[in-house]
Amino acid sequence: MHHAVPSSTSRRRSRLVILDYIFYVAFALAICAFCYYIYTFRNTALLILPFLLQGAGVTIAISLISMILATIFGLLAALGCLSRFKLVRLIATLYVELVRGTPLLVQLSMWYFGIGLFLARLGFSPYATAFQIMTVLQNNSLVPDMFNGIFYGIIALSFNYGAYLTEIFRSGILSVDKGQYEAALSLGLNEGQVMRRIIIPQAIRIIIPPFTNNFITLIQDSSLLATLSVIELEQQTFALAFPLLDSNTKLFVFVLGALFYLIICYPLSRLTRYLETRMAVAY
Amino acid sequence: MQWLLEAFPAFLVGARNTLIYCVVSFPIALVLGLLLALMSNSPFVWLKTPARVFIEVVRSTPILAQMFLLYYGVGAVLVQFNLSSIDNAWSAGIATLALNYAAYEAEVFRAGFLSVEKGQTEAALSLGLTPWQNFFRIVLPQAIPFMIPPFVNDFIYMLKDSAIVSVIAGTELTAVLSFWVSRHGSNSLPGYVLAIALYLILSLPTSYVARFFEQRLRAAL
Amino acid sequence: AGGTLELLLAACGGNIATTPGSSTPGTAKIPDTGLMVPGQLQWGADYVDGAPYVFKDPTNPNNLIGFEVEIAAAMAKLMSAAPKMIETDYGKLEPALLANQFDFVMNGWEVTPDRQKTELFSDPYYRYGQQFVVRSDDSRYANLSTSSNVQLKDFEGLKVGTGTGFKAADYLATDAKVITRLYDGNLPMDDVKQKKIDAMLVDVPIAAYYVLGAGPAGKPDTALKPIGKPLYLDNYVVGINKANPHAQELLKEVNQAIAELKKNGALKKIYQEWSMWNDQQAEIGIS
Amino acid sequence: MNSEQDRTANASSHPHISTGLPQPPDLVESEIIIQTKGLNKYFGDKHVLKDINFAVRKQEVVALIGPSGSGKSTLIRCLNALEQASSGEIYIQGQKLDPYLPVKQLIPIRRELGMVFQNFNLFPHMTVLQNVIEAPLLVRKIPRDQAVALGEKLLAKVGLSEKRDVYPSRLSGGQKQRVAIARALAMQPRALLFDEPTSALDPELVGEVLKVMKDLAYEGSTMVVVTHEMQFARDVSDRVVFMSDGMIVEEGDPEELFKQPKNKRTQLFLERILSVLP
Amino acid sequence: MNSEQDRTANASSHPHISTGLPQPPDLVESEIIIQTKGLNKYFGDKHVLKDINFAVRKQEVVALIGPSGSGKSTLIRCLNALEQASSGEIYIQGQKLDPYLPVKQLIPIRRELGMVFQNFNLFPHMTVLQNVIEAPLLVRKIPRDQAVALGEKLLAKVGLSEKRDVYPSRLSGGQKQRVAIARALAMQPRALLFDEPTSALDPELVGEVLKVMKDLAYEGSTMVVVTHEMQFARDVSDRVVFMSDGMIVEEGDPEELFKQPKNKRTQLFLERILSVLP
Ligand SMILES: Nc1ncnc2c1ncn2[C@@H]1O[C@H](COP(=O)(O)OP(=O)(O)OP(=O)(O)O)[C@@H](O)[C@H]1O
Ligand SMILES: Nc1ncnc2c1ncn2[C@@H]1O[C@H](COP(=O)(O)OP(=O)(O)OP(=O)(O)O)[C@@H](O)[C@H]1O
Ligand SMILES: [Mg+2]
Ligand SMILES: [Mg+2]
Repeated sequence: MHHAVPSSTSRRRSRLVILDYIFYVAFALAICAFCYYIYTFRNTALLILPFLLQGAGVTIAISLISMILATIFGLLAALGCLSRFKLVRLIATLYVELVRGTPLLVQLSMWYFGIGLFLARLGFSPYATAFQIMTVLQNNSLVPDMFNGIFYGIIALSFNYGAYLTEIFRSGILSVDKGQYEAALSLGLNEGQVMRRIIIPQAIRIIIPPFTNNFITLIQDSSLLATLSVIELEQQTFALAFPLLDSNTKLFVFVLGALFYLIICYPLSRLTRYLETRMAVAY
Repeated sequence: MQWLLEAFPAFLVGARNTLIYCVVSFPIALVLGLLLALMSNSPFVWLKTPARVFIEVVRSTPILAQMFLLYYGVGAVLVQFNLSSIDNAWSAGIATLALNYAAYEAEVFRAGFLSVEKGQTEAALSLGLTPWQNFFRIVLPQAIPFMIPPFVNDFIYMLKDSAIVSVIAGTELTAVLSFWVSRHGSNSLPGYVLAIALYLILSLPTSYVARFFEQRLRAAL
Repeated sequence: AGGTLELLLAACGGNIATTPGSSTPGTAKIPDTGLMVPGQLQWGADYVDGAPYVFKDPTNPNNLIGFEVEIAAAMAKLMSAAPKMIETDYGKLEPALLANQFDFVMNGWEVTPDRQKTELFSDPYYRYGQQFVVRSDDSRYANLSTSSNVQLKDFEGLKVGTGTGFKAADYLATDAKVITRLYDGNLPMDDVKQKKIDAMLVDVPIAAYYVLGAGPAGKPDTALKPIGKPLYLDNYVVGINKANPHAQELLKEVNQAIAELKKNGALKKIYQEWSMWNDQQAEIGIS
Repeated sequence: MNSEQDRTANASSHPHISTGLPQPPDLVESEIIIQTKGLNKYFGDKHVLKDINFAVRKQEVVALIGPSGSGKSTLIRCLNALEQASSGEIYIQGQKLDPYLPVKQLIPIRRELGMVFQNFNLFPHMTVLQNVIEAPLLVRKIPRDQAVALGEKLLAKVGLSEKRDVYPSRLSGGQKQRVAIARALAMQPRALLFDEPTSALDPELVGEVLKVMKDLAYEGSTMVVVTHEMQFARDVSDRVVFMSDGMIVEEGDPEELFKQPKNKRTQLFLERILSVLP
Repeated sequence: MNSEQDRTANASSHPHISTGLPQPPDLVESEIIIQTKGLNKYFGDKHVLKDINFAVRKQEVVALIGPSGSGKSTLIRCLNALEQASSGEIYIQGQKLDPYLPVKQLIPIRRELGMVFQNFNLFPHMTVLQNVIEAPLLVRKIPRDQAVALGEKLLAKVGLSEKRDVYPSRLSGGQKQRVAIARALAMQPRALLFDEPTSALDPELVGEVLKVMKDLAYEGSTMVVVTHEMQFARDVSDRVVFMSDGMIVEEGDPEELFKQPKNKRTQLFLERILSVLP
């Protein structure tokens, strides 16, 4: 929308530039005020910081693993959607439509209480398995009580986000100029080589911004694992805030929790911008 | 199963409230988003930076925290002036949804405007159109078909996201669902099914209508 | 169900930090044959919005405290077992219990017709009621106290808040003229203070914690005051999965433990400590 | 019908573009429509226009030729304030085009010049007629029925009457470019600027656009044409200006310049472009 | 250095494209490289290629001309299995190109023909050299150092040695097209197919690409060129094929066909395209 506001004149600009300086001052003041706000609650902040850090750790771990799995699901389903075989296409489309059409909360319950219980009846328990493995490694105390919730939560999250990523990958792959396929095919590359060497490297550039957007929403959606009794950053914040009697302190705990999310998510959006410009080098 | 009949009217009211939250919040989010998109492309720092900061902070923090801040934070200030009655579940819910989604829509608008070729603006300006005429007559109409699918996505997200107002006593569909489920925990499945059906009834026509308009608008391009 | 799990946990029990309950001489030893994992009393509850039942100590968030934590510890001690709270989202306590993820639920649990189909219930360990809480400076209630007679119909046309899933929500729903507000998670103390609603109706222990200042960091909240005697009296019980193969044994042992705690004054001490002690407890045999 | 005729009479009596009887080019007045003095343009460090002095008289057809990257597009974009000149002066019909003017005050100067782009830049969300009448309605603020009449007249002029309700996506390249010309004419500009109007067209379609341009030239329109069609430049233009490396290297009568270019660079360029095969 | 020379010797001794001394065109053998028999192609209901019988001999240069939409692109895309013919037979170097073959078995036939596209279709995420050596590495599976040597030799041949590490976005159109030619040559195909290789280029840049093509023709490469450059068709091709409306209407010696076209449609087309001004 550089279109919408074309060549503004410098005379008018000089007048408005003064507003820029006023803004800088106001912005600095606002940041100072926020720091002072945190300072006034420093005792609470110091008391709860380790717990928020721990919650943030759980959130980051869950989101990271889920995103990796979701990428794999999404990539497979996207290739499925573009497959030559009707059955594969049908399955992939069904996956996308069903998963996108139902709320994540319901899917979480389905994985945990539906499939999870079914597998437990067959003798499979992720907690027990992990416990056993870690026992062999002499540190089973690392396996958290909520391991079952985390395990099925991650599966549900990645399965859900895989469906969204499928659409992103699919449109990214389709957005690569058809001429690129043709050029590669006419050089004698086979289909796998065309995908790997020509199409996907070009699609990545287009995929990155929506991909990171999804990553950010996944991080925030990971708080829904609360229904599987997983205590991550948001639940940790609640557990610390709700028993508090003073409303201002309580509000401060919420603000601090939100700040943690900001600290986790903001670098991701910076990273997107950085990657976007880096990838643009060739273009 | 029996209780479902009894609960059905409550579910309908919940669905209606969900719809009201979204139908009111979404247009506000669109207008604010447009404003933010215009601001963040401004050459002036005092317009651009607040918009960017708003967009980044709002996107990177949970909507629930924003809701608490608007409800209790603003409420604590308003109570000093005896105005806290205006800060209720409705106004706080709608404000939170609108502000939160404004940040997302701003990015959609930005991408939409970028998708319109620069030559269009040049042609309009060389014909003597003012920047505002160019924006509303040339750029915006061409960007809209491109923006409809993400808007619809976001609207459907919002139908589900409006559930967060249940933490401050909003009575939308999810709140109704959890009320009845907590009463009849052992056979809650029909409640879930009914809620999903109602959500689908709310979202499917939206995407259908949107697809229709998108196709009509695209037909010319 | 859970057979493998049991064996596995039993097999590698050495790695679990178990503190075998030292049987105190003088108190009757209660067997623990009903427990899924011998020597470990696993109970389900939600500590996230669980004050004052079970919650993070605001002065030291490392500790889980609450009156039910203390009851569970006392019960476990009688059974020479280690208490272990299994964190479970309140809305999912029921399915988790039915999936045998812990021995029993103890989280302000009441008997309901629905639950009776799938659960066994212990003898009551606390008799609770619903307490109205209003602003202290609200002139309408200036001359009312906890000994006054306050009824639901006194709030017709007014806004009354409570938590989603609370028993109070059901009672409020019985009078259509009362405008009901249901809050998920965060309770509406602030809303009362900020004059967004007129009153809240909550379980007595909750009012004791948030208004009377019963907790460890507690000091009475002077902005709020409880009014009227507790209404709609009901009992807190322990819920056990009927389908649990050891359900009957467990029920017997839990009842024995509760009876013992009633008898030896441990429960009374806990309730006094948490400002929850009142005349109603006599009705379930605590004196 | 009467009012229709009135409007037509009005339109043709408008002084900017004579739509009446063709006037022979020798009736050219010496009135100067476009003039630049010491025009310079930088993109960052890049000096793209170097001290350009350039003038176009009324009813003159100027062909602007030169190698790629020599600054031809930049020059005519500066005339239209689509680029801001870095220094120097531009006069359009005697008014100074100050790049620091607020946008509002640029508009009346901008509309004196009609621009036709290489890739047409038609508005894809409007029909052909809407494309043509959009600016008259919004900028000249003439009533809709008059605008429609004007639009139809102009479409007839470029031979596209039957396409008036079609969307641009349904047109061939040559048709699109003719609509673009009609759209520029609808503002009744003092002069038309063409930036390589045929180079995005299939070789077969070039002819139809050049024919319309030739008609306009014959009717006495003032035109500046950036072009690679040397034949058109030779046959139609009154003057050829050769640019290279941001400077006007040579200018003069087309016949002379093509036959005996004085400057070495001009010779080289003409050699390369006239004999495609090396 | 020694091994470097070895490799060069290897490459030029490869029979498909002679990179050695130029051979006069009259040494053409009669070996047929491309042949179609009764080729038909439908897009839906649209009959785009009608019963095409077409053959290209070794070291022959065939120019394919005709109006827009006549099916020229479709024909050469069918030869490369980028489109599936609806009926008829295609033989490449004697092997039958069955459109129903699995993709794997198409590959060896496909690589016999090198394709150069109108809009280049360079891989934007790879440097110039990577573009050229990608297919030799993946398909011919030659070692990387040999591929690099081959790539450098071909880039030198098209005059782009100094651009080897540049991304395509930094190249002019003419340079892009020359890279595309080098890329096709790197697979050492039996014949090269060009689809309007110069029509997306600025007029000045056309020359450099045509020069490279002319060199290839002189060295005895087999080529099929869809083109609007009539001068190139006349000067370089051994045979001109005129298509119209999906059919081969006329073919023959360039000089003859251009001077005295027999078919009415050919006449009309040549008239329109040779005299740009109406
Ligand atoms: N927006 C821009 N930013 C930086 N450099 C630019 C910009 N626009 C043009 N240039 C540079 O200015 C020079 C002149 O460009 P211009 O487009 O005017 O040339 P031209 O004569 O029109 O060439 P062509 O015949 O290829 O259209 C070129 O070197 C070009 O790279
Ligand atoms: N994928 C397709 N689907 C439907 N019709 C097509 C398709 N591709 C080409 N056509 C049609 O086939 C006909 C021949 O097209 P083709 O591109 O081969 O023509 P051409 O001779 O190469 O024209 P040009 O000189 O414009 O490139 C045209 O009428 C075109 O509209
Ligand atoms: Mg140009
Ligand atoms: Mg073609």
